[in-house]
Amino acid sequence: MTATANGQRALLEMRDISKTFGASKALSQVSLTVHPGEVHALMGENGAGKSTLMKILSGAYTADPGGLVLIDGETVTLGDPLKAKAYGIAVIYQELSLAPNLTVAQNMFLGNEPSRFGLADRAEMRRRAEPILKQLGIGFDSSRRVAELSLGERQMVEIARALTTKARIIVMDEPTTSLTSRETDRLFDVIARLKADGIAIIYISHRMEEIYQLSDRVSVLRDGAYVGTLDRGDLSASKLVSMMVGRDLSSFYKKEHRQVGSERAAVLSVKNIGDGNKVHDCSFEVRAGEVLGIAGLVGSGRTELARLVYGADHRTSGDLVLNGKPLAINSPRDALDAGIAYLTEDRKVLGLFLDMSISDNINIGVLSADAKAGGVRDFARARERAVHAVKSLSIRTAGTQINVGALSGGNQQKVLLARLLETKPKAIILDEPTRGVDVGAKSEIYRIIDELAQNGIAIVVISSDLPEILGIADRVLVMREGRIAGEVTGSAEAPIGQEAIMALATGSAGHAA
Amino acid sequence: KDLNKIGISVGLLGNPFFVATIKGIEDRAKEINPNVEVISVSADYDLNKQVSQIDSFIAAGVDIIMLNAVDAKAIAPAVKKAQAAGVVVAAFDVSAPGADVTVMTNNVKAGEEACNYIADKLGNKGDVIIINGPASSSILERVQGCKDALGKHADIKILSDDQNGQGSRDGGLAVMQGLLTRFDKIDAVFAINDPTAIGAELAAKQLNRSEFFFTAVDGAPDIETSLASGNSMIKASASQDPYVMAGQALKLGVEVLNGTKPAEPVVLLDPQLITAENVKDYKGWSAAR
Amino acid sequence: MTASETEQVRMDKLKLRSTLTALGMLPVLVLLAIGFHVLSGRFLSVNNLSIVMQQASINTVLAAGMTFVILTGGIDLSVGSILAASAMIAVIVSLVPDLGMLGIPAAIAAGLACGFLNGAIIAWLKLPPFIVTLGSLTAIRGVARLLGGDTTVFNPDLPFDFIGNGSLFGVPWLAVIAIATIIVSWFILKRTVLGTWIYAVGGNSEAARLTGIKVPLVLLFVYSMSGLLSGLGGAMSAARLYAANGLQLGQAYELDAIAAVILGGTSFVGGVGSIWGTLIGALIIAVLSNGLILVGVSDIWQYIIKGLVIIVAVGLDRYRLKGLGRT
Amino acid sequence: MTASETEQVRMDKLKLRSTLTALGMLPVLVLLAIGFHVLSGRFLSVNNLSIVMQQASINTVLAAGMTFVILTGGIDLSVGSILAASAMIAVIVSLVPDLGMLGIPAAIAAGLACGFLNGAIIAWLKLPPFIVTLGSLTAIRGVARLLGGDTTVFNPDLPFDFIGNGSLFGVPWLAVIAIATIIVSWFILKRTVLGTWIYAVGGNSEAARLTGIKVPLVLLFVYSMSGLLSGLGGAMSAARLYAANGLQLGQAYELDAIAAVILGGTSFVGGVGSIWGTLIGALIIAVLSNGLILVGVSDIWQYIIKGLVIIVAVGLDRYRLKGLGRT
Ligand SMILES: Nc1ncnc2c1ncn2[C@@H]1O[C@H](COP(=O)(O)OP(=O)(O)OP(=O)(O)O)[C@@H](O)[C@H]1O
Ligand SMILES: Nc1ncnc2c1ncn2[C@@H]1O[C@H](COP(=O)(O)OP(=O)(O)OP(=O)(O)O)[C@@H](O)[C@H]1O
Ligand SMILES: [Mg+2]
Ligand SMILES: [Mg+2]
Repeated sequence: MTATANGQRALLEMRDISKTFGASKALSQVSLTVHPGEVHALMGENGAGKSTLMKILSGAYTADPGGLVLIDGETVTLGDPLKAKAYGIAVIYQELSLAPNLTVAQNMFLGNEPSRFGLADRAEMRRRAEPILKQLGIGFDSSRRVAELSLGERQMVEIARALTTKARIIVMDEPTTSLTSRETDRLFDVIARLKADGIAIIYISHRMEEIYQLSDRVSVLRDGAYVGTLDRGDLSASKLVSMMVGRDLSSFYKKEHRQVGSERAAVLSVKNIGDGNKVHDCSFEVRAGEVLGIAGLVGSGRTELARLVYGADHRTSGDLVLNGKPLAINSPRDALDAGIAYLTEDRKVLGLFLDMSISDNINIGVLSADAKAGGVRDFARARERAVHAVKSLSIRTAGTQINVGALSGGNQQKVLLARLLETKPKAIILDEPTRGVDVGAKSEIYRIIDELAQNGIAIVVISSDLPEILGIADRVLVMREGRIAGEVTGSAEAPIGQEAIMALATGSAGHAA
Repeated sequence: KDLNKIGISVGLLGNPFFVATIKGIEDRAKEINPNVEVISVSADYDLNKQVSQIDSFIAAGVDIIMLNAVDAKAIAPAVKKAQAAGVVVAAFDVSAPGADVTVMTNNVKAGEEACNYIADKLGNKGDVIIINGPASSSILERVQGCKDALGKHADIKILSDDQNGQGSRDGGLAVMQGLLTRFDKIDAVFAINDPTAIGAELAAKQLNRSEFFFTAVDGAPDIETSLASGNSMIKASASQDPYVMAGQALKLGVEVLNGTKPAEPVVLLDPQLITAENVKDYKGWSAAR
Repeated sequence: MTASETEQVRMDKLKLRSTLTALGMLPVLVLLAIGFHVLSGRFLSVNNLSIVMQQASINTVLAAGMTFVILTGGIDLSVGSILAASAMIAVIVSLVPDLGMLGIPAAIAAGLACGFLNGAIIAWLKLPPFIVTLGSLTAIRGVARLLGGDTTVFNPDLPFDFIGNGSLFGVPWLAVIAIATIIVSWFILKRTVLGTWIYAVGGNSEAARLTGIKVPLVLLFVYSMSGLLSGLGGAMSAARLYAANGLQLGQAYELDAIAAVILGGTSFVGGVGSIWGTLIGALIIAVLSNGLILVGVSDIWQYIIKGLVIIVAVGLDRYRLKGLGRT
Repeated sequence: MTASETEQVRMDKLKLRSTLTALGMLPVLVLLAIGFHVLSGRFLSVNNLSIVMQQASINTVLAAGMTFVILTGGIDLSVGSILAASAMIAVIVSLVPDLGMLGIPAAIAAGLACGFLNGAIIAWLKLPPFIVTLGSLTAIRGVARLLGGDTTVFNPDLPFDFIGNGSLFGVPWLAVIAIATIIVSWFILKRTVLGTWIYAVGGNSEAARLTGIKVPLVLLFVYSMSGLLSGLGGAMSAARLYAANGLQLGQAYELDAIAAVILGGTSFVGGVGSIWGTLIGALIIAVLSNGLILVGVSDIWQYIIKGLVIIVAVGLDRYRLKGLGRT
């Protein structure tokens, strides 16, 4: 088999697939054809229905009646995950679906355990896990519990799991959202190898450069409907974007590198902070109107550092100073009161109240400030805030009283951002602010970040997406093994370079400019 | 007035004792009116529940409430309420203040007889344990009667009287296991009812202790077998007759319903001490009558 | 269909669903009531309905407190014991000459204190609610017995007995208190900031902490509330019975209270549920107990039927919601 | 420190922590035992320890079943009722001439059937375990009473009474059965694929479903297992008491069983816990009951002390783990 897709018999064909959730239609009559040995990218805005389509393929959802799925030209009924698995379909889910209480190895082989007479064969399990972990360059031990891993590390486990079975079709639903370039490169190597073996890969991502780099063909969904498919040769940013959005969109990282220099006072200074465990002796400053990027490899301790500053975890050393005044921050409440806000990287687990309405999710941080006498809620004000936020952040929703759980990932992210902005912070820390967010929303988030900076707010952005950091940050700190390995600054003439950051992050250079 | 509907509320229905009382009531009632409807419920020793049941009985339009009060004092207002609604209240086994009639075992006497037996057998000298139970009036009276009887003898020492065997086999077993470990020498044990005694006896057998014997109160079917077997450590039980007791309460209640005030509003039935010797003549609770 | 039409239909459907969810088990309650009336001919009399309301009232009050707790994902097993201890205190204080009316506030204060203690241990020492309240279930039961020297305390001239046996415009006082409790709870849960926090803590307690909600204070509040309402239940019970008994009173009440909450559609994991559902749940339990007696079902079969009805009721509820999409 | 040294230290800490977690409440158990011995001078005799083991045995068996259920994030309130019904069946069957020994398998089969029913409703109709097993707690209690015509059934010549009162090489048979149950449970949970699935369902049931694990079958298994072990508990209880009573037997046993599981460190949300912890939890409960009698504490104070000790024990456990970092 060759890697070229054209003129070959389709491995997978999905025809006229529809799916309704309660009252809303997530997919209507979508079709998709995938050939062996191709990387077929699936694109579309947040909520376009990509994940839903893939979940139908994996048997997690059942499609509405009427559609057809063919594998090797034969009609199959999927309907439950086990059947899909039997047809050789493996999925890396967007919402990580690991059992946090089990080990890495157990998760990799869950439902598929090497066993003899029903007895789990742990040695065999480990033996089979090792090469896969090595192939992906995973450094942690397969006997570690998933609960102890960082988000990025969990994503690697999820990827590793898809490689344990002999799959013919591997679906990767935004596999790189928490990965930095090093891990991403490893993944791409693996994808190339899989491709060579004739395995079809359906790849979903909002990162354009990945799409260019990987895909043989790109199919686009919009509002639950199929828009069209482009061949590799026809790919262009403007074409893709207009297919996805239905209108043109100017480029994303549009930002003048304003050097907010020493002339402005530091808003937030962090001195020698540490938790005695994963973060050691970190110091930095952010000035008003400055965007400070923090880069580093997966598990380098960026999230932990942010949580320490925010008071979410207990710190064993270090001081915080805001606008020249020392702060005693021991809880998120203290931080918020002082004017420091934090956007979590794990919106489902640590951010959202999935059973509450969009309005309540946006307002939860300012309820007591808005409250009338006796702690009675001001619903009019809440509605006002919610409606305004939905409009100004372009959150796509049927209304503000809908449960936030029914929104697509990108829109959930905007809801979280809206919550944060309602508290009117002086300094904000954004941990992976565009994780799983589509191009349109991404550019809106960048616009918002820019606007905030112009309003004199000090901003820290943690991101695993290097081009993103390079695009929006004025200055970049690089973390390695829980310490700040160095700082990279640039200017309009000599912008910050990717190589300098990577050198610091991997420790392959002593100091970089 | 006719007897059409009877409501019975007892402390705990699963107890064979109360099953016998209900049988007694039903049999006597059927003699008066074969079509009588009898509703029997268990209050599970919950006063709130019993008061609710009495309310429901009133709403259901019963003629007589046969009441085994969960609490001998506190049931008074509920009794008053029922009477105000024109319902006759006949209490059995436990007194209920204000009830039209009450028929019950003389529990003090039961305790006395069981413990007099102990004193006699020990020659008025020795160490005795009382296994207590849930603090209801009948149990308090039994313990009181026992202490009265034993108190007459200066040489009888009560080692323990504050452990709760829950009035059940497993409760008696568990408590006795502890007590046996705690005391190296015991001469006799008084258990507040038969299941407790049987449970406690099991504990003694298991630990190979046989230097003492048991007495109890009730005369339940399982103790009959035990006494009859001849090798039981339970020597005597002051028996009650639930079937007769409840039946008599009903008959008196019906008389009140028909307008005759009873001569004695409270009838105390004397217990009968059954022992290995006289058990063959004993008519048990479940005997057909 | 145009987009705005679709939108309209969708909103209508959403409304319908949330109404149905809020209605919850009401259809089951109505069915039970009608069934019992047909079978007994007496169920739907004014007199009997007032009895049912009375019988439901104490459990309703306990279940309201339990709703707060379960909404945060916790549980309070100690309500029955707190009720017993508070009832003891109510009667004991009522025996003090001239100050008898103080029995009610004393009972409520005692309940609040117990609840506060539960809450403090759970919120600050971060111990699992099940174990903490199981411990206090046992310990407070002991205290309740100690209070009365292990016997029944009794006051035939209880100064506040009207609460237990009187009525207000024909509605029993007990029922009035229960309804007032439900309305106050509804107000707290749905109209105040604290209420939203309670839902937030139940929905995702770590996220709540990160948004600056003082989770320990919220927990302290819900357990205190549950304790306070158990204390109120104790006062109600004392007023109804003119007496209290530390050992027997309130045994296994926690199960009935929890059953009312869960029957009412509140989720065990927290974050989802409504107080009206709890009211309906408590009424279903009371209707079952009263109706089965009216119909003359024997005690044994009452157990069996009650158990099955509870399961079937929840089953029906699920089935009803299913046609309306994912919950 | 070099990176590899740090790594080494971390691994050591991790190991220490997991050992301590597995040990769980053992220190508390030891402390209690020593305390009671000092106070009574009799606690640590061979004889008394054998009594404690006996007293712990039935609860251990129930708690083992409960561990399976709670590990999946569920709960089984019906264990006490199932125990009562099975004990009734054990005694009734034991009265059949010549076939008396069949009482044991009959009891186990009856328990299994009840558990299977619970499991079927929970797994396939997807109803909340709390309500389903609360319903069956009530309904099966009714059935248990029905079985014996609402009285105590007894058999002084129980053919399998050696189980309840005999011993094997000095260890009471009851204890042998309990230990065997624990070992089998440990084996299932830790050595078989099914065990991993049970943990996975408790940890993240949606993830488990997506990997193709048949979640309903796993649930069916755990509730059946809990039912089966309750049936075994019923047979043990019958063998111990030579009798059974449908109403009184097993009342509130579910609370003791759950307490043992939670004391043993198994988390209520599922997915975390070990069967050894459960054993220790059950032993703590038994030691408390026995020790307080030995010391001669009155019934009332037994309540109070038991309640407090349970809370303090869990508190100590938390405190002990805390120094060792985030969980
Ligand atoms: N479980 C659900 N219940 C109700 N609606 C849902 C559910 N899952 C998805 N939807 C809706 O279906 C639509 C498609 O969602 P889907 O998750 O497939 O989007 P997506 O293209 O993967 O978006 P993203 O890029 O943000 O991941 C959205 O409008 C979403 O709100
Ligand atoms: N709950 C936890 N328990 C134990 N270790 C943890 C936990 N969370 C994170 N870690 C470890 O702490 C280290 C730093 O994690 P952190 O989340 O701060 O990294 P990060 O730089 O934000 O990485 P990522 O991009 O993967 O989010 C990692 O090695 C991770 O394995
Ligand atoms: Mg998606
Ligand atoms: Mg991170």
